[in-house]
Amino acid sequence: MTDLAATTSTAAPVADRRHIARYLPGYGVYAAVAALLAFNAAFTDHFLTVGNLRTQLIQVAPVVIVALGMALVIGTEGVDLSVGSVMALAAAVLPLYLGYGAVPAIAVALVAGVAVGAVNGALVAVVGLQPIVATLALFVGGRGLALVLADGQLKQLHNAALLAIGSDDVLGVPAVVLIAAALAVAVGFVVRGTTFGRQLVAIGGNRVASQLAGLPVRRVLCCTYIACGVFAALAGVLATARLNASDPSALGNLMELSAITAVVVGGTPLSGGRVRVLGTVVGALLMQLVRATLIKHDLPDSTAQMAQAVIILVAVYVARERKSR
Amino acid sequence: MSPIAELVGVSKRFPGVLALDNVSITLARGEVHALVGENGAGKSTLIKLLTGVYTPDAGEIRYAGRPVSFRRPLDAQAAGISTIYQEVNLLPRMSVASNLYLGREPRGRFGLIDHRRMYADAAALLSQYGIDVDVRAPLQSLGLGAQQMVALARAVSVDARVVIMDEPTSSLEPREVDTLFRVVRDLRGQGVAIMYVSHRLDELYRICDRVTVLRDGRVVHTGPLAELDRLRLVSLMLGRDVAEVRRHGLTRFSESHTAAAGEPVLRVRDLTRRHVLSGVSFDVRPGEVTGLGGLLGSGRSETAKAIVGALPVERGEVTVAGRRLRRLSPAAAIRAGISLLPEDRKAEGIIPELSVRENIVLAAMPRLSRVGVVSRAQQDRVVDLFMKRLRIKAASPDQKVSELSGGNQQKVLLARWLCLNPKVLLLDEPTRGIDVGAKAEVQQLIDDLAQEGLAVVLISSDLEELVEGADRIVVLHAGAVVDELAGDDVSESHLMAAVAHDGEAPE
Amino acid sequence: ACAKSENSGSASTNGDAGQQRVVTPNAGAGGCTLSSYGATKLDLKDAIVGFSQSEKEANPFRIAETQSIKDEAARLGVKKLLTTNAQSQLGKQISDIQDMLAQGAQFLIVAPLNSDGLQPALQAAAAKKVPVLTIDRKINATACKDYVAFLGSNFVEQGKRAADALIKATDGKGKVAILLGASGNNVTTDRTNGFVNQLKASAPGMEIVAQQTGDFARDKGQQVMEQLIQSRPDITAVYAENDEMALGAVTALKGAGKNPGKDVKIVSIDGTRNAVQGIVDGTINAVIESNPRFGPLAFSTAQQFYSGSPIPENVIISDRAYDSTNAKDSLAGAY
Amino acid sequence: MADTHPAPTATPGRTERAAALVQRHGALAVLLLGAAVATGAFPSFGTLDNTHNIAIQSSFLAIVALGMTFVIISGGIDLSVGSVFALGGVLAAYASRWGLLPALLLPLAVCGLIGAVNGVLVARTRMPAFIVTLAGLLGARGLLLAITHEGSDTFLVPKGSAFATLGQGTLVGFGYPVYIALAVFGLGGLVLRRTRTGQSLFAVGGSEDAASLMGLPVARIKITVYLLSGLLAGLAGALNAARLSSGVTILGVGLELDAIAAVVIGGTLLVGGAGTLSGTLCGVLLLGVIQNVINQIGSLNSSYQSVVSGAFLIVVVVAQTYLGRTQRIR
Ligand SMILES: Nc1ncnc2c1ncn2[C@@H]1O[C@H](COP(=O)(O)OP(=O)(O)OP(=O)(O)O)[C@@H](O)[C@H]1O
Ligand SMILES: Nc1ncnc2c1ncn2[C@@H]1O[C@H](COP(=O)(O)OP(=O)(O)OP(=O)(O)O)[C@@H](O)[C@H]1O
Ligand SMILES: [Mg+2]
Ligand SMILES: [Mg+2]
Repeated sequence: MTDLAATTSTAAPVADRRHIARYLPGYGVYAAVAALLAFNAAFTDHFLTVGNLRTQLIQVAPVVIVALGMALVIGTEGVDLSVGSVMALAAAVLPLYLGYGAVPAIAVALVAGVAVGAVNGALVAVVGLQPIVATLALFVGGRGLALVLADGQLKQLHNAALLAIGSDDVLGVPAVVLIAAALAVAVGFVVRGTTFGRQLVAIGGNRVASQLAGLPVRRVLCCTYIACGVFAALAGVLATARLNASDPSALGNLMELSAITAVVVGGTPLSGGRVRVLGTVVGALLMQLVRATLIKHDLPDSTAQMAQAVIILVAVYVARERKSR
Repeated sequence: MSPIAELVGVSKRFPGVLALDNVSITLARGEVHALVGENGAGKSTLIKLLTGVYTPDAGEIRYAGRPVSFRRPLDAQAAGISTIYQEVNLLPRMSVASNLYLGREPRGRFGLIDHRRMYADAAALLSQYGIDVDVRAPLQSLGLGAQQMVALARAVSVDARVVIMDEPTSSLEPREVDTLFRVVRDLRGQGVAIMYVSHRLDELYRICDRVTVLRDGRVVHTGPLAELDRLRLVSLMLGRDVAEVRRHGLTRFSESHTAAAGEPVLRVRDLTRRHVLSGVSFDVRPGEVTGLGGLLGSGRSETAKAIVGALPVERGEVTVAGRRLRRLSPAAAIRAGISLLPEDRKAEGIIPELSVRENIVLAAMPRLSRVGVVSRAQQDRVVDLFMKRLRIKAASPDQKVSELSGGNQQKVLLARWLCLNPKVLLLDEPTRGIDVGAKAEVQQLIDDLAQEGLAVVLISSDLEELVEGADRIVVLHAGAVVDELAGDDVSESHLMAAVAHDGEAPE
Repeated sequence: ACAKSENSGSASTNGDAGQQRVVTPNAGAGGCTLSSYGATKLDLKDAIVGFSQSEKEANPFRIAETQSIKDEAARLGVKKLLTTNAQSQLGKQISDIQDMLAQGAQFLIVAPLNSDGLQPALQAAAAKKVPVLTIDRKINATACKDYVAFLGSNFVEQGKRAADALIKATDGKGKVAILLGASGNNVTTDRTNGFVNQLKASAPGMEIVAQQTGDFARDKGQQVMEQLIQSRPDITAVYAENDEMALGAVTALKGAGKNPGKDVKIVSIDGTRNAVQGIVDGTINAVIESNPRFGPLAFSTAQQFYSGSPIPENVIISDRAYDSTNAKDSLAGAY
Repeated sequence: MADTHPAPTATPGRTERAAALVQRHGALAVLLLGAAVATGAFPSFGTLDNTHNIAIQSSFLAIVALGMTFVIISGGIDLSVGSVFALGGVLAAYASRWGLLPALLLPLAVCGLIGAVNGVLVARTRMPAFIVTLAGLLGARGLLLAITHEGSDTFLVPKGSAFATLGQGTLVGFGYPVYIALAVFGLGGLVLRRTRTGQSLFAVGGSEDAASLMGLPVARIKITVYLLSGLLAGLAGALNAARLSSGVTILGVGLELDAIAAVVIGGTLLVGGAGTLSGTLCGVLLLGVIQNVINQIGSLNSSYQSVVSGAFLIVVVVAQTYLGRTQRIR
């Protein structure tokens, strides 16, 4: 998109405040989150209670997981619209295999994620489609497939082991939150410390150059989309476990937008060539808090949506790259 | 001659560097003013201040006698300053003609663009510069050299009062250079002021009236060029005394190499691609520097790209150390030990968002990491080594590569390929935009590598460099090998004759 | 292929249990007849009938609705039944209807996505003299001109009855949270108005403390409820505008250590099997039915119409109400 | 557009020219192919009625996609069109009580304003277009809900009013909106190909820096495209309201994706700098045909419908890409 040209060209004028600007995007989000927390602490009853903070973390966990995968894809100058449908797909296959027990069922669900990711990856890396259409196809078809598998039915789930993941704590922290946190750390390491991560960022930064430098462009791209698919599937599993039911029709609706928003609000440019993991997590948290605040203050949908718009803009505005000279 | 443009005590700071430090310079009507200095001396920055890309931190810019502050390049152009930037800044996907006329297309009825006329004008204009290409074709189908000529044509065809050229000849052939100079002289005749940046000293002496030497962002000399001889000029740029410079000489190629002996390590056979390459074949032996000569657009870059599989071919094979590459792809080529330093730094070279360190180790990353985990320690060793050996000027290895000066970016790329320690090294314009000092170092480096038994293929539009550097020159014309010079035939005169291909060059 | 699901009792035994019953067939002379509508007589057996569904068959209501139409058509041996699904896009529903007309549909059953905006489709039908029967949602157009008649429930009424049920469950005291349906949706509007007005009218002791949308979806319902119960622990009653959100709320309340059905009373609308089961389990207090099995009624109405007898403008069906007294027995009848 | 599509070499021969032709019209080829197959497979596909339907059904998306094409060529994206479309409809229906002109001007004014705001934010504060217009999407939807009391009231267009006829009237079988769509496409094509503004869109999309170094007014151009996109979405919404003779509140959800899909299927590059309107038009019609074919098959349950249209989408895009293959030298 437009800012691609601007951020990735030698000619782009760069300011003295460059180094600040480079980190500020991160801080922008943190500032916004802090502000929102402060606001709620002051004006929302029962906000600073353990129970409430738990709720926020639990609700944000699936978004975070999806957003992590999305951040990787965006790092390659791509985007994955199919994540919501993948969540639905995972939700749809779960009950079909729960008969074998939770673990196999979850495994199959994740495999579904791999499959979708592989298709996306192939379409983008091998056929050379533009990510947005390539993934749009599965955004449409994926949910349909999920509904076919579940023949449109929402299924109540009773498998204790599975539901436990959604509801249990590990050392006082909800399992879902732990999983999300662990993944965040893992992705952070992959991006910073592994050849795969660095190559991913390089390809996002300048694909031609990466090709000439002998990087395995196709493989990296495929793996990235597969990772994104798996993450989405996992998020679908967790959300399903939390819901005590598999609901392929509604699960993950608009997830792609939430995830992308989280990533971008977190300071990762859609133009690729950079992945900011912590920012992504905080970005997701910000959007979660916004939603919570609006609900808790019982704003009508109209006001809520407009408020959300303004807050997003403000957050990103503080976080934006300064193009000062 | 009254000054048309003036910088008075101008400074510009970037994080880590003071790019310009209290610089004053005047540009008079009808003069060709040379601006020289090492890589990173601040030339491009100075220019960008003059054209409104940057705004100065201190000092003032005077234009036509009045202090001005251009907020956008648009303002500068409106005021009559037109520029050819160091990095070709055109639109690859748009037609050659559009690139020439964007924003000022000829218009017909109802103020609608008259494409027919635009194409006609464009073709006419370019043929004046000896470029005959399909002006409807996208710019990216042209070679970098041709693109540079397009940029020139665009900049000059607006009637400007000041024309600024930042290394306009960095990938031009003697023939195009002559064309360029003809243009420059005409402009001077019309009283246009020209600021001319180049690392090719001989060019300066051919057309420049006055010279300003920058070192580390400071003006160390201004005056008529005729009063300085080459050595003096260089010593000013490098800040070493004349004697020392004389001792080193200006180019660092040793006469010839210890025997281009032994089996060829690289065998190229019958590379063919419609309209670009037709049956290119040649050998390269270890310890030998093989030059690729030819006119602009003769397909040297294409040959190089084809060898490493960056340009798909219909026919042809490449053999490295006796083993034939099954499918040609950059990755395979690198594994086999071939490295290509591509010609187009901006599009094919640097990864702007990444740091100097990462740009250097990019290709070697797998080797510098254990089980897929990058080893910072190993990286640092390599990076430090090459940043020292190539004298890369950067605030730190973690500085964004896009913030380096043109020449230093070039060095970073060179480092990227050298740290793979390859069997065969293809260098497409390796010293493009590199200052005399560094140039000598690079040439020295090429020499040493050859001595160590590396096979080098050298593409250079700088004839002197090519002749002095290469033991053997394969001459291309219109994508085919038309001649091969070896031994005493390797001389500028012979080469000139050969590339011109008996005068029937494409016009 | 080798799928193996949990042994969940998803054997939907839809006998004649849960058949629709008509309450107001005020078939006065004012009714719409074949002649007054100006359609030509035909026998359904050798007719092409088109059914335009509004939303994905991805919730029990829509599944049951489409199924019952298909079943009835098959039972009567209708020559050809075209079915389309607008996937919640009004534009698509219009195209769907036009496409079916283009394919030669002679009688149309339409489940409108929205009360307004089907004008072009109806005109197209009228132009071809094809009778249109709208089910489950009333449209703002002139009966017996733009369409023959409307079969279905009265959503405002449903809201009213839900309010009554909640008042009964809470003895008219407490703080109520409303889980709204999708914004801008007629059903949401009606069910809200019916409920709110009735509550105002007959339960001054009850206060509505929150109205937030749960988009008719279970997960949204759960998330919203989780938020609300944190900031307003004093909520004692929940009105969910469909069963899915109610079930979501149940999970949320359990998660928050509350005891749904006891210390937080829950009433919802639809009458899906899961919700009625909820009543049996004691987590939900009452459910107002919104009966989706339009097949038999729709086709019988069609036959009456073609047999020349007048059809009332509104054929309102009686929706049952489930509560602890009748839930167990009527579980089979729930869809 | 010769000047926007990479040709194989600098001096192409006849075969290249032919190839380039197919490339430029890959979407068209696929469209014709698809239509031919459908006509063969379904008797009622080729009928005049059905053609009229597809035309009128596609015309609104077409108008929105036109704006989207401009935005995408300039290297941006506009997610707000769906909500703006809906908002335009509601406003038009609301104002229709005062006659034709208000019914058109009110939505155009408001939607144009939203577009302009998007544009200013994108051009002046370097925020990503994606986020800005996402906010636009939320904002416009919120505004719509506010106007209609959370969507509880629907404004109606007076029966038989001039405005209603604008949406419902037909000429030789085709509805007026079809002609309006064609008209704006013709105009758009002229602007894009034959005006400096149009050409500078490609420049800005190709490389913002190059464009500004060439002295093009980048910011102004960007603002213009988003303004245009807003206006066109509003216009489409208004026409649609006239056709539905009411300001339906639930319209336009996901419309932005359809528009983007149409544009990209039409061969426009999402990174900007290249694209054609003819392609977009084909893209829109392709989506319409897919939809229509699914209905022709009939009796597909909604889930299968999504699967099928997803599959179709892949096939179409892959086919289009392979036809439009362009090998790059550099
Ligand atoms: N955008 C920027 N951000 C930070 N530092 C910069 C930036 N642009 C230039 N510099 C620094 O300013 C100094 C001068 O750069 P400049 O490009 O003017 O050198 P130059 O004289 O053009 O060199 P060359 O001959 O290689 O083009 C260099 O040290 C460079 O690293
Ligand atoms: N003067 C010209 N006349 C015609 N075509 C040209 C000219 N210059 C470049 N081209 C086009 O550029 C393409 C490759 O040229 P390119 O410049 O890459 O080759 P080169 O020998 O490496 O020259 P350069 O020094 O520019 O790299 C050729 O296929 C040709 O179509
Ligand atoms: Mg420079
Ligand atoms: Mg070259």
